[in-house]
Amino acid sequence: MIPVRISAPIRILATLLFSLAVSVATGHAQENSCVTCHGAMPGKYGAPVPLWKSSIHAENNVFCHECHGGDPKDLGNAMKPDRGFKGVPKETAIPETCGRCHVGVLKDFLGSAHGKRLGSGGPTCVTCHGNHAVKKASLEIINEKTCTKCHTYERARLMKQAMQETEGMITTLDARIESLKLQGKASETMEQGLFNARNRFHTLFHNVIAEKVRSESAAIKKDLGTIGAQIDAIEQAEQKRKMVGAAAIGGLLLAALLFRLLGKTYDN
Amino acid sequence: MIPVRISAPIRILATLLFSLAVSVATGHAQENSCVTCHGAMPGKYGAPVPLWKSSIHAENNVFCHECHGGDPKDLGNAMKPDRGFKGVPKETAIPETCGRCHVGVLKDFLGSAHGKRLGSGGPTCVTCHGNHAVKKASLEIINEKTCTKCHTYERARLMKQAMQETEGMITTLDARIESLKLQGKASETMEQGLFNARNRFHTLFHNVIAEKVRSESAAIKKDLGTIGAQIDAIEQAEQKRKMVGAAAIGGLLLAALLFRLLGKTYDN
Amino acid sequence: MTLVRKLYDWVEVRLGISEVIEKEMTGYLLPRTINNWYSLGSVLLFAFTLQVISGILLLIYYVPDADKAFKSVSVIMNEIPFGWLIRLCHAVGSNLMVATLFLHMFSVLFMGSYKKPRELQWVSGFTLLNLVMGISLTGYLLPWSQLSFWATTVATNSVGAIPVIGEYLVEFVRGGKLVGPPTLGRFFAVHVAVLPLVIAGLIGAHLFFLKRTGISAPPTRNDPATTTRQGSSYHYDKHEGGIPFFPNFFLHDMTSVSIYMACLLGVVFFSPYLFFTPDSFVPANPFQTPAHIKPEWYFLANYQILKIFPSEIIGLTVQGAGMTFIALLPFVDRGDGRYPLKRPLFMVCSLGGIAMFIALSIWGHLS
Amino acid sequence: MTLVRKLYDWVEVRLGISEVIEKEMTGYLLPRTINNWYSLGSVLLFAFTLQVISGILLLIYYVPDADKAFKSVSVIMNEIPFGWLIRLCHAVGSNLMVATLFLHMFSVLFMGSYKKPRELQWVSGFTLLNLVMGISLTGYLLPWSQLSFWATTVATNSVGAIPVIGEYLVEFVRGGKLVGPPTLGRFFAVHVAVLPLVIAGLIGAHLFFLKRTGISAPPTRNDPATTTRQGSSYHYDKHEGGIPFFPNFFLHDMTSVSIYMACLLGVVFFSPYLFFTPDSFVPANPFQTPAHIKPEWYFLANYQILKIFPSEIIGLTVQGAGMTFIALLPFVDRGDGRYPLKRPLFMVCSLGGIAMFIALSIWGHLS
Repeated sequence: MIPVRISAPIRILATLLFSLAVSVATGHAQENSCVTCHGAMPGKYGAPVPLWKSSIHAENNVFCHECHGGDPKDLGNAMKPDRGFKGVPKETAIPETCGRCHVGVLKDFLGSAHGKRLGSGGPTCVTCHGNHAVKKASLEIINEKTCTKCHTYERARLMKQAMQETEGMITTLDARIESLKLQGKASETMEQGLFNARNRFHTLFHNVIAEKVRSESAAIKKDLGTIGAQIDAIEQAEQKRKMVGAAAIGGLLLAALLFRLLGKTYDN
Repeated sequence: MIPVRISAPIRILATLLFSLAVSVATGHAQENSCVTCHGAMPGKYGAPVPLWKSSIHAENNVFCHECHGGDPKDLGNAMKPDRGFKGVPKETAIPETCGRCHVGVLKDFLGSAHGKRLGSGGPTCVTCHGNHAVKKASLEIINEKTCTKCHTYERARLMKQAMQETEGMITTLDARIESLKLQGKASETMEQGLFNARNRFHTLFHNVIAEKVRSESAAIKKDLGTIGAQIDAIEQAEQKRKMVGAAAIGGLLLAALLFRLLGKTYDN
Repeated sequence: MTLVRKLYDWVEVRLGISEVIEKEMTGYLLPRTINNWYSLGSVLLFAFTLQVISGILLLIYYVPDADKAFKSVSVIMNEIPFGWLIRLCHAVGSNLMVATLFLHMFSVLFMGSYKKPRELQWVSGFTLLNLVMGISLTGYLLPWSQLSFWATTVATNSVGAIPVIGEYLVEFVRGGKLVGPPTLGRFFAVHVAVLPLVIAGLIGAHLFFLKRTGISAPPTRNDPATTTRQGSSYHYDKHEGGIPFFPNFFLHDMTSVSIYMACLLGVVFFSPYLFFTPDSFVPANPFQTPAHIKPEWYFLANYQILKIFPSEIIGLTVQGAGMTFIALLPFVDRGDGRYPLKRPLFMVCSLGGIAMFIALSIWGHLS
Repeated sequence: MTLVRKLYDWVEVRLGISEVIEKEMTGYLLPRTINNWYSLGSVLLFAFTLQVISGILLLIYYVPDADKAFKSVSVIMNEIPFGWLIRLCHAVGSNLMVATLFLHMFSVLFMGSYKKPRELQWVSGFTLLNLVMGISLTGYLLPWSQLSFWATTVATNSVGAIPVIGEYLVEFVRGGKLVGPPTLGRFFAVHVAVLPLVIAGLIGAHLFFLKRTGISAPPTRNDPATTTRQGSSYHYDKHEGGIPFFPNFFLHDMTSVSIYMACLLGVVFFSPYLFFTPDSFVPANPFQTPAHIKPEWYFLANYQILKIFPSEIIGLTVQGAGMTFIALLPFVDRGDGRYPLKRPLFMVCSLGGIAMFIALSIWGHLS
């Protein structure tokens, strides 16, 4: 169920799903002139194609022109500026380019210590997420190798630790809710709760203040705990039913035995 | 069913119904300081009260202050200008005063030959409709006595004639649809058609161009004829059913007779 | 030896079907003096079957949900081919069935057929009358019209007058404090499944009692003052020398059924709205109580009784007492004679009772 | 003389109830050699009753409308007190009932009880099996889940392969070109009213045949080579010197019923999703065909037959021929002997047939 006030992440999700649906429906998934031409080129002009193909963008049918502009449907004029072609974005334009879709993240990033150094040595989106081979965001992106490109790993480690447990809880709860759902249990409110908690958690990733990450993570974990308790309650009810059921079955088998014995006495 | 694009007459109707509902619900129908004070006054200060009480405005809970302004809830300050009291509207302000509620009619009137002479000898709303004792608008308002106050009756008569038949058709169709409805027949589309035709018809009243009235009336009558034909079709189907029913009943009574006779032969 | 004959013989060898036919049809003898009132039972069986069939057809398009019920009935009446016919047959049929039940009861009453040994037939029959009135009441709600909604509100309200459990009972029946969507679900299940099953079962019992006792002979002025059966042993009324059920009385039954069906179609085609008020065609609106909500005609007497007594509980008690008296009539009226003209007290009470019922109904209708 | 005794005597005088009890209960004798397979009939009666009761309870909250059906089932499973229990009993019960019907049929098959004079029992019983499969199929659609929707689409599709009338028939069954809201209305009416009535009627006929012929004795190695009944006259199998139905065999029946009920609750409580796939908990979506839609296990053989033949019409013909053969088995297999070990050809065919049915089902499940 979609809440009445639609938050940015949901809007993005909806757009993604819609474009996915449209692409699948029209069936032109990976065919466009960018891929056709560049795929055949050697060296640096052809290199992005296989990288993109392995990316989460390709998986969700986000194509070259969505970052680089241009007209993928018109081979001859694909890269004309009057068709909106932008080429390689300047370093300072990178967050804006990604932020066209990732609206909420852009805001978080620009407000963070990272974002405030944009253009003066600070990282851009691609510094951590890579460009063409962009992967699904996960905690793995926070690692010593990446972070120490610019500064020490100490604070990043603390943040990662604070978030790791939450990430695990979300994954576990997600699986548990899914399994309840496949048993026909009413899971809408729990799903909604988890969805909200996950969104709240995701905004933490671009906010690079260790203390805030720690305190927010704690609050989110509390919410997740509530959801976990609801699932526990359902599972406990199920256990209780099993016990009552076992008693009922025992009673019936006893009755069967008694009927049988009584029957024997009559037969003789 | 309310159409998606809400036209002015419907908006007014809705407002009227809503204020009616609110007034009835809050139960303060005819009690307010205007009526309390003026009702007790002799002569011209008290005269409007009984007139208003007999009006369609009173019937629909449209009170003094809705034309004259002021605060009917505060006896001491009811007529202070800072409470919005306006007193008697100037002649040229009359259409605007009535038009605050009768939005569509104001537009029609101002565009008509009548409205264009506002302030230069032309009639205002109250010339034909009266002021305090305002009645439900009907074709009766167009009559020799009223019209000849300013000009000859000739053209007005033509217009009235052209409209009279339509008015009659609308009234008849309304009754016929209502009776179908009370028999559980699906009458939504016919009701909607009649509602549209009636609105179109009502806009004619303040447009005083005889030719337009005649041609528009003809078009409206055609629409009404279509609705009448639909009702006829339903009534004819009903007649046809009756005939089939009569045949079935006849057959059953004949069968009863035959069974009886056959039974007699066995009994003997 | 024709094919049919061959088939008959084949079945006969396996099931001894001729014995069954002899026992239930040609060898099942009825008194020679039997009259047409006796065919009302078959008419009622036919009427019930008609309700079941038309009801099943309505099930295809009817939606038992407060949002959709009224619209679905309107679709049945206006859009589904012959939907109007099926729906009217069902609605009119329920009224005619109740009327026929009254006639059936009156004939049994005046012929004294409820007397020993047929007390159980009377009790089961009277219970059936009440169940049929109950299935009519529950069916009344289903179109979810103003009439449905408010008539059900009134009807379920009176249950609340029962002391102690009344309030709880009303809430159980309605599935909530007020008539609402849960009430529709409950009434639907009771109307389409519970009551049809109970009624069918009780019809079975009623017929079983009839077949075990044998049918009564109509009373005559010359009946002996004492019944032939005073003893304490079981005896089946064979009516030796009587007419066979099949084909003789079966043809009487068919005559009556044809006339019943003609009456039903007469109303359906020529006065289809006899049992509908304009409120039947306005969707239910819990916020707008219509001015004159009346129950169906067969509940008018009960309704008026509730109204004339100062408190509902007294009204309910009077009704309960009256119903109990009628139900237990065979145990109260134990005299031997059955011929009505020889039983002045009985005649005065019965005719008086019926007149009072009619008067109360008319009063209820007009008030 | 106690009160109960007095009441019994009172009823006895009026209905001669002792005669009925004697005939149907204590004096209804069964062969001494009777075995527990014979109690499957009573188990099935019980199972059917359980389906009727749980079905009526589900009617209160279930809404047969495409917009509301799935949600209403979810409400029953999650919010209504004991709704889950009632719904699971109904869903699991339908599967166990079909399984028990198969067992009942196999026992009749191997004991040769279908033979003269009991051909009609076999035919009515086999028809009942098919009707119960039909009522399961129609009930399958009602939750309006992905599984419901697509399984019904597949099932109704195959009807279209019938020559000439096929296409018209599919449209009639679906109430439109595709499975949709009108299909739900139709299946609902058939599931809750038409088929229960037809099944109840046919159960009545099945029992009537049983009571008229008398029950068969289990065959033994020492049975005479010819049956005792070659003649052309009707004869009731009395089993003189046998055990009475009540209380003796009734207690056998109760034992079997208790065990059946224990199995039912075992699945309901310990493997409630045995007969559900994840698609049962996703609302129907006509625009998204799920990957692996399989019919219920008892239709898997039919499904596989349709799949292995190059054209649907051939598959349907093969199925029809097979079904007709089984239905008419008593008229094909007319030999006298009933003891299975003395009938090698019969044994090979029956066991082969059952093995093929199981193999096809497994193949259908895995493919």
